[in-house]
Amino acid sequence: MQLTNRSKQVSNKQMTLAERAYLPAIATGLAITIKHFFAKKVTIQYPEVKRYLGPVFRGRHILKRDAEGRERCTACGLCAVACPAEAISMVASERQKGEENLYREEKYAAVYEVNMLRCIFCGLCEEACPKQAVYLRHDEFVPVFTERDQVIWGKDLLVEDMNNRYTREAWTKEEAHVLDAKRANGEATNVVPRAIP
Amino acid sequence: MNSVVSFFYFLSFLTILSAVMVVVSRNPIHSVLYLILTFFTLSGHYILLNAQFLAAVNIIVYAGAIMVLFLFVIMFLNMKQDQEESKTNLTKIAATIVGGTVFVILFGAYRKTAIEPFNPQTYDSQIGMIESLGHMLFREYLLPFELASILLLVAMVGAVLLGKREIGERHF
Amino acid sequence: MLTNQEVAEGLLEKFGDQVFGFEEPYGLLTLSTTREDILPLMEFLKDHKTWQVIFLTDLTGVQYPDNKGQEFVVVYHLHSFVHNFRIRIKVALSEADLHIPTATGLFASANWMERETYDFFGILFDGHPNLRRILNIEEMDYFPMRKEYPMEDATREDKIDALFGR
Amino acid sequence: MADIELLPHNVPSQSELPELVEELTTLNLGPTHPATHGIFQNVLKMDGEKIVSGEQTIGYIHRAFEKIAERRPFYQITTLTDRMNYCSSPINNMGWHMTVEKLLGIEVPKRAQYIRVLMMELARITDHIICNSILGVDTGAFTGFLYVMQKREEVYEIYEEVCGARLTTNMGRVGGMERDLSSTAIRKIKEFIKSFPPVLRELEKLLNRNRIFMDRTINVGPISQERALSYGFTGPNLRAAGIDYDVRVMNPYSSYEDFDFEVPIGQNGDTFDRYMVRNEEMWQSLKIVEQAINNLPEGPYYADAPEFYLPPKQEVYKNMEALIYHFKIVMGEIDAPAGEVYHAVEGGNGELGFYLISDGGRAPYRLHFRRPSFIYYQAYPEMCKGSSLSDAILTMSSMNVIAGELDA
Amino acid sequence: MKEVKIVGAPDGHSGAGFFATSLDQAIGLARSYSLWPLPFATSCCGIEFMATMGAHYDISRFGSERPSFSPRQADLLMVMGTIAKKMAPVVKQVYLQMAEPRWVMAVGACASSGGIFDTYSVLQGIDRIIPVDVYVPGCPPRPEQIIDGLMQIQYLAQNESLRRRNTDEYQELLTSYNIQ
Amino acid sequence: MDLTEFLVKTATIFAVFVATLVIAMYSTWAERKVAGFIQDRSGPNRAGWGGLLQPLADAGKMFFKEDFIPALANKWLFIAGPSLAMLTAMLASAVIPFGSTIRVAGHEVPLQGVESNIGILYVFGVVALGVYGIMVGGWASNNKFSLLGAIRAASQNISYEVAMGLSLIAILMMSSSLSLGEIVSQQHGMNWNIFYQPLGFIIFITCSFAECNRVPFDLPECETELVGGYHTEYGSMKLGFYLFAEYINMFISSAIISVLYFGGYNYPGMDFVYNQLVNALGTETGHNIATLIGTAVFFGKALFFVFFYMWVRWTIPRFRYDQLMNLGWKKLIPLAILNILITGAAVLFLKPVITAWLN
Repeated sequence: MQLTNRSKQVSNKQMTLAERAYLPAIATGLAITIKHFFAKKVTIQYPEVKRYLGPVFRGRHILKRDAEGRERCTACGLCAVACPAEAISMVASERQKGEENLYREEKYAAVYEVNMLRCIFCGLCEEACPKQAVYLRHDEFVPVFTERDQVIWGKDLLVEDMNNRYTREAWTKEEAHVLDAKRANGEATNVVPRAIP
Repeated sequence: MNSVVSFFYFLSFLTILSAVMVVVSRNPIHSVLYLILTFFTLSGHYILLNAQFLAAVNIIVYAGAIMVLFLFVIMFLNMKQDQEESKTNLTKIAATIVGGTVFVILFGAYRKTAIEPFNPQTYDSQIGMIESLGHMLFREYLLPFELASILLLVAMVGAVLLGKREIGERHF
Repeated sequence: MLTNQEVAEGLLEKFGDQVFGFEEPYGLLTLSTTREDILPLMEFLKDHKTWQVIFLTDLTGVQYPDNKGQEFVVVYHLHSFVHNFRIRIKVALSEADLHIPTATGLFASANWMERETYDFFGILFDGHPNLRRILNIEEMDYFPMRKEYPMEDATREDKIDALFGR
Repeated sequence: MADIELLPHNVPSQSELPELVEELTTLNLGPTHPATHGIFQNVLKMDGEKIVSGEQTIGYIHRAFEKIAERRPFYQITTLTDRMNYCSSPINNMGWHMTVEKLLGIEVPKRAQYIRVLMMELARITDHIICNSILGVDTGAFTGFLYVMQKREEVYEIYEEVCGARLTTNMGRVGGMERDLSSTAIRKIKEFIKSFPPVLRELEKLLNRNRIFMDRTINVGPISQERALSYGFTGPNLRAAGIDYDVRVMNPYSSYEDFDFEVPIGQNGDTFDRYMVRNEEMWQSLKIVEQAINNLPEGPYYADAPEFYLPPKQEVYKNMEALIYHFKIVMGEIDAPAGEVYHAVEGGNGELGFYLISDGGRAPYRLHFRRPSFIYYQAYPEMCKGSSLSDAILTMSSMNVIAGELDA
Repeated sequence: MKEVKIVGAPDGHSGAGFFATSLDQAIGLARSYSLWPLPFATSCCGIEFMATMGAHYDISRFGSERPSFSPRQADLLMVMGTIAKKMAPVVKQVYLQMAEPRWVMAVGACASSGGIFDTYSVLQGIDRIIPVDVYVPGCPPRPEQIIDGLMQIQYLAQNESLRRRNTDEYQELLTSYNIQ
Repeated sequence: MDLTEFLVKTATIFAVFVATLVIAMYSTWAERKVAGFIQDRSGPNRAGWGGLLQPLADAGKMFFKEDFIPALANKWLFIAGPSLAMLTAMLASAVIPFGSTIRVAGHEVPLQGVESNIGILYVFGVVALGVYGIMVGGWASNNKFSLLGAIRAASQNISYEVAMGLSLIAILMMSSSLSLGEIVSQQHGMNWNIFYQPLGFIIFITCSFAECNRVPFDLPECETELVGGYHTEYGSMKLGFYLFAEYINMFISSAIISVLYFGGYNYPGMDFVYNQLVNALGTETGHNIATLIGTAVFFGKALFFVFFYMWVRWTIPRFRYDQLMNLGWKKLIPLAILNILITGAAVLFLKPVITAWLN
C-alpha cells in the first residue's frame, strides 16, 4: 500500500557471492573489533572519578536557607501537592517571637519529610516552590540505604548546612538561560569541566 | 604375579562388573553409562595387547559416537519408571535360555582353540600397530574390507532415506 | 480527501436513525450507534469501496456512573489510511446489561483491546474467543477502572492521606 | 511483614490449551527468561524445536496508568508517560503535551516546536538503538550493542542538559518547553550529529551484510500486509511489511511538515525488514535533527498562555498576579474545557495515541493510551508459529515490545 | 586519569615468609569481587542497568559483568523496576531458587517502595516478600547510584561472617518472610 | 621402568597439568579483559592490579557457595556431569608436545606428557568423550532448557567431529604419522602445514570452535534462548568446573591447532639460534635454552589462538541450529573430502615433481 511519495525500500535480501562465503564479513567484523581493542577506553572509573552532571541535574533534595541562615520554606504545601509520588509531607507551624533569625516567613515547616524511596526526582517540587526553598542538588545523589527506616529524611538531613552551602550556577531556568548566553559569548568562564576523558 | 598381569586381572574384573551392571541397572541412562565404562576397560585390554590403534578407534567410534547416540535417543524418549513394560516370567525364562546358549557356544568354540604361547623371539612388537594393520587390511583382507565398506555405505544410504521421510513427502 | 460531511451523509443514508449524536470535536467525526448496529456499521465502513476504513486504531471503555441507563460507553476509533480519515464511534451500554458483540471477527487487533476493556470495566464482549482478564491477576474480584473503586493500594505503610488533604 | 497474600503464579493449565498430540512439550518462556527483556510470559507448545502454538500472558508490570491519570492534574501526567515507553520517553511526553494543548487550544511557538522535534527524534534514535542492538545481542553479537550504547549515553547527556534527567525526562510543559535549549545542549547535539554516523556504520558493518545475521533474520517471523493491518500494526513494524504509514507524514504535528525525510519500508515484514527499517529510520531521524538544529528559529520557547504555563520564577517572587497564576497552575485549578480529544504521535513503536476526555476538572475524566506494542504484540503467536525457538526469540526482540508500554 | 582504587590485602598477621588471614575475610573479599548479578529487570531501571553494563560505567570493573539469568548461579538479585502483584510470586520464586550466600538489591523507587505507582496492582516494595539488603533510590537511579549500591553489597559481603547464614538472626529474618 | 624415569615422567605430567590449569584459569580473566577492551571498557580492575586476582575471587566464591542439588535431579549423574567434563578436558593435554627435549645429566627428557605414536587419535578420542559431561549433566538436571542444551551439544559435537576428522586426514596423509611429536618435527623451521593446508586449516578451526561450544557455535549454552543451556541448574563449584572445562578445551584446541598447522615449537631461524646458543653455552645448557625458547614460541602461538577464540566470540553472531547442522554436514564435510582428494593428488603427483625439481 503506497500512502505517501516519500517511501523508500531499504531491505535488500539478495546476497552477493562474497557475502555468501561468510569469511569476508567476518574479517570486516574482526577488523572493527580489533580497532576498538586498541582504542582509548571511555570508562569512567566511577568512585574515584565523578562526572559533572550538568547545571540542571535533579539529584538529592535540599531545603535552602537565605544569606542570613534563615530557613526559606514557608510550608505553603505546593511542593507536596505537586509531587506525583506523594513523597513530601509537612506540618506547618507559626513562627514565635524570637525566632526571626531562624525562619524567614511567619509560617514555617515544623516537620518536613521526604520519603526518598518514593521520590522519583521529577523536579516538580522545585518548579512549584514559590519561595526558592526546595531544590534538587545537581552535584549529589541520595545515598543508598540498607534499612527501610532510614529512608524518610527529615529536616535534619534536608536543611542546608551553612558551613557547606550548596551553590549552583543558576537557580531558575531563566537564570540558567542568561548564564548560558553569557557563557556562549565567552563572558563567563567558571565552567566546570566534565570529568570524562 | 607381575604388574601387567595384576593389571589384567583388575581390568577384567572391572569389565565384567560393569558389563553385569549394564544388564542389572534399572535406569537406562545408567545402563548406557556402564556400557561406556565397559568399552573403556575393553580399550584397556587392547592396550595390554599392544593394539593401541584399535584401542583409540574403539573409544572414538564406540564410546565417542555410537554411545552418544544411544544416550541421545534415551534422553529423547525420556523413559519413566512407571512406563516400563512389565516383564513376564516367560520373557525372563526365554532371555535366560538364549543368553545361556550363546555362552555355551562361545565357550565351546574357545575351548578348542589353541592359543599360541608368548614367545619373545618370534614376537613382533609392531603387530598391533597401524602399519601392520594397514598392510593386513589392504593386502590380505582387501575383499572383505571393501565388501564391508559397501555394506556400510548401503546401510548409510538406507538410514538417510528412512530419516528423511516426513509428512507430506513420502519417498516410498 | 474524505470529509466528515460525506461520511456522515453516507452513514445516515445506510443506517438511518440507528446512527445519531453526530459531533465534530476537534475535527474528528464522532457518532453513536446501538450495540445491535455496531458490527454492521464497522463492517460497512471496512468493506466500503472508496472509504476503506480498514484500521481499528483503538477500542476502549468509559464509565459515566451518573448517566443512568447509559453508564458505560465503548469507544471505537477507526482509521482509513488511504484517505487519512479518522472516525470515532460510541456505543452506550447500561450497567444492568453490559453486553456488546465482539469485533474480533472484523479486526484481529480487537482481541486484546476487548480483553483489556473487560478487565478494566467488566464489559462483556459476546462471542469473544478468550474473554479473560489480561492485565490484572485472574483472581481479582472487581473491575478496577470503575470510578467507585479506589486507586490506592490498601497495604502501603509509608503514606498518610491526612497530610495531603486527598 | 508477610501479611499480603501471594497468589500462586499462573500458568495456563493443560486443559486451557488446545488439544495437542502427546509428544509436544511445553516450554515456559518467561517471565524471567533473559530474552523477554521486559516482562511477559510466552507459553510455547513445541514439537522438538518447532513451535506449534503459543500463548502469552502479560500484565506482569501492570501499573494502572489510566487509573492514576484520573487522579492527577494534567501537568503531573508526564511522570506517567515517561514510564510508558521508557526507551523514548520524550516522545510520550511531547505527545501528551500536544494532546493537552489541542484540548486547551494553545498554539505553541515555532522554536518550541523545533526543540520538541529535536528531542523526539533523538528519542527515536535511542529507541531504535536499543531495539536493533538488542536484536544483535539476541543473535549473539554483544559488542555492537555496547558500541551504540556509548552513543545513547551521549543522547542522555543531551537530555540531562535540557531537562536534568536521563531516562524519565519529564520534559516539556503544557505550552512549550520548561527551559530554552542551552548553548551546551546545542553544542552537544551538533557533536552528536557528527559522531553518531561512524558508530552506526560500524554496527551496520558488523551485522547488516553478515551472512550469519542475514540467515538468522531473513524470513523469520514474517507477517503479511493484510494481517499486519488487521492486527493493528503501526510504526516500524508495519512499515517493514511494506505499508508506508507514518503519523509524522500523514498527520504532521509540531512542524513535521517543515522537514524533509523519507519513510523506509521493507518487503515482507520479517525480522530483517524490521531491523533494516529501524536502521534507516535512525538515519532519517538524524537528518531531521540536523535540519532542526540548523534551522532553529529564534523566539520564545513557550506559548503566551499565562493561565496554563508557569510564570517565570522572578515574576513569582515579585508579582502578585504571577504568584496567583503559579498557585493555580500548581494546584491544578486551571480552567480546562470539557471535551474529548484524540491525538496521535509517531512513537518509537508506532502510533502512540492519547484519548483524553475532560469534564473541566483538574484531572482528566478518562485518559486512554493507545499503546502500539500492546496492540501488535498479540500477533506474536501467529508470527512465530512453525519456526524454531531461536527464531521466536528474534521475532520477539525485533518487534521491540516494551513492557511498560505493553502493560501500562 | 586518577589512580584506580585496588582492593587491599585483608588484615592478617604477616611475618617473615608467611601471611595469614582469617578465612572469613579472604572469602568475603573473594565474594565481594565476584558478585554475579541476576538482573531481574522489569522496566525503566533495567534500561539504566544496561547503561551500567555499558562502556561508560562498566560494572565489570567490580567483577560483576557476568549476568546469571539462572538463579542457581547468581549471588545478587537485582530487582529493577516495578513489581506488580502478578509478578510478586515470581520474584519470590527466583529468590528461593538462589543458593546461599545471596543478596538482594532493590533498584529504583518502584522496586523499593512502589514509587509513584501507589495503585491496586503494584506491590508496595519488594521487602514485603523477600528480605532486601540494599535499596537504591532514584527513578531510575543513575548508573553511578547503581554502582554505589553494588559497592554497598560488596561492603556487606566483606564484613559478613562466613557462616552468618546459619545464625539465628538470619533464620529469624527468613522465617518472618515465610521462607524456609 | 626405573624409578628416575618414573619420577621424571610424573614431574613432566604434573608440570603439564599445572600449566594447563593456570592458563585456563587466567583465560577466564583474559576473556573478561579482552571483552572489555574490545568493547571500549576497561574490564575487571579492582581485584588486584588489573583484576589479576579475579580468577581467585571467582574460585573462592564458588567454593564457598551453597552446594545445591535440585530435588528432582538425578543426584549421582548431576555430580558426575561436571566431573566428567573436567576429566576429559584435562586428559587431552597429556600428548601435546610443548617443546623438544631437555638434557639433564645425559638424559633426553621430551617436553611432552606421553609420547605416543597414536597421539592424534588419542586427542580425538578424548575430545569425543568431552560431550558426555555436558550430556549427562544436562540430562540429570531435569530441566527442559538443560536437556535442550545437552541435546544440542551432543548432536553438534558428533556432527563436527566428522568434518574435523576428515580435515585432519589431509595432514596425516602429508606427514604419514599419527604422532604429534613426529608431525611437529616435520614442520621444522618455517615449513608449517598451514602453507600446504589452508583449506584444511579453515575447516579445522571452524570445527574446533564448534567442539569448544564457542561463538558462533555456542548454541548449547546461548543465553538468550536457553538461559544457561546445560548448566542452567548448576551453581557453586560444579558450574565452575563446567566453565573451567570450557577454557581448558579452548587452550587444548589452540595448542593442537598450533601443533598441527603452525609448527608447534618451531620458528623461523631456529637452527641459527640453536647453533649460536650451543656454541655459546655448551651442548647441554645451550640445547636446553633453545628448547625453552621453542616452548615459549609454542605458548605464544597457542595463546594467540586463545585470544583469537575470544576475539571471534565478541565479534560475530551465532548460528541457528539447523544452519549449524547444514554448515557442518553440507558444507564442511564435502569441503574436507575435497581437501583430501586435492591433498592425495598433490602427494601422489606433485610431490615427486617438486622433489625432483628441488634436487
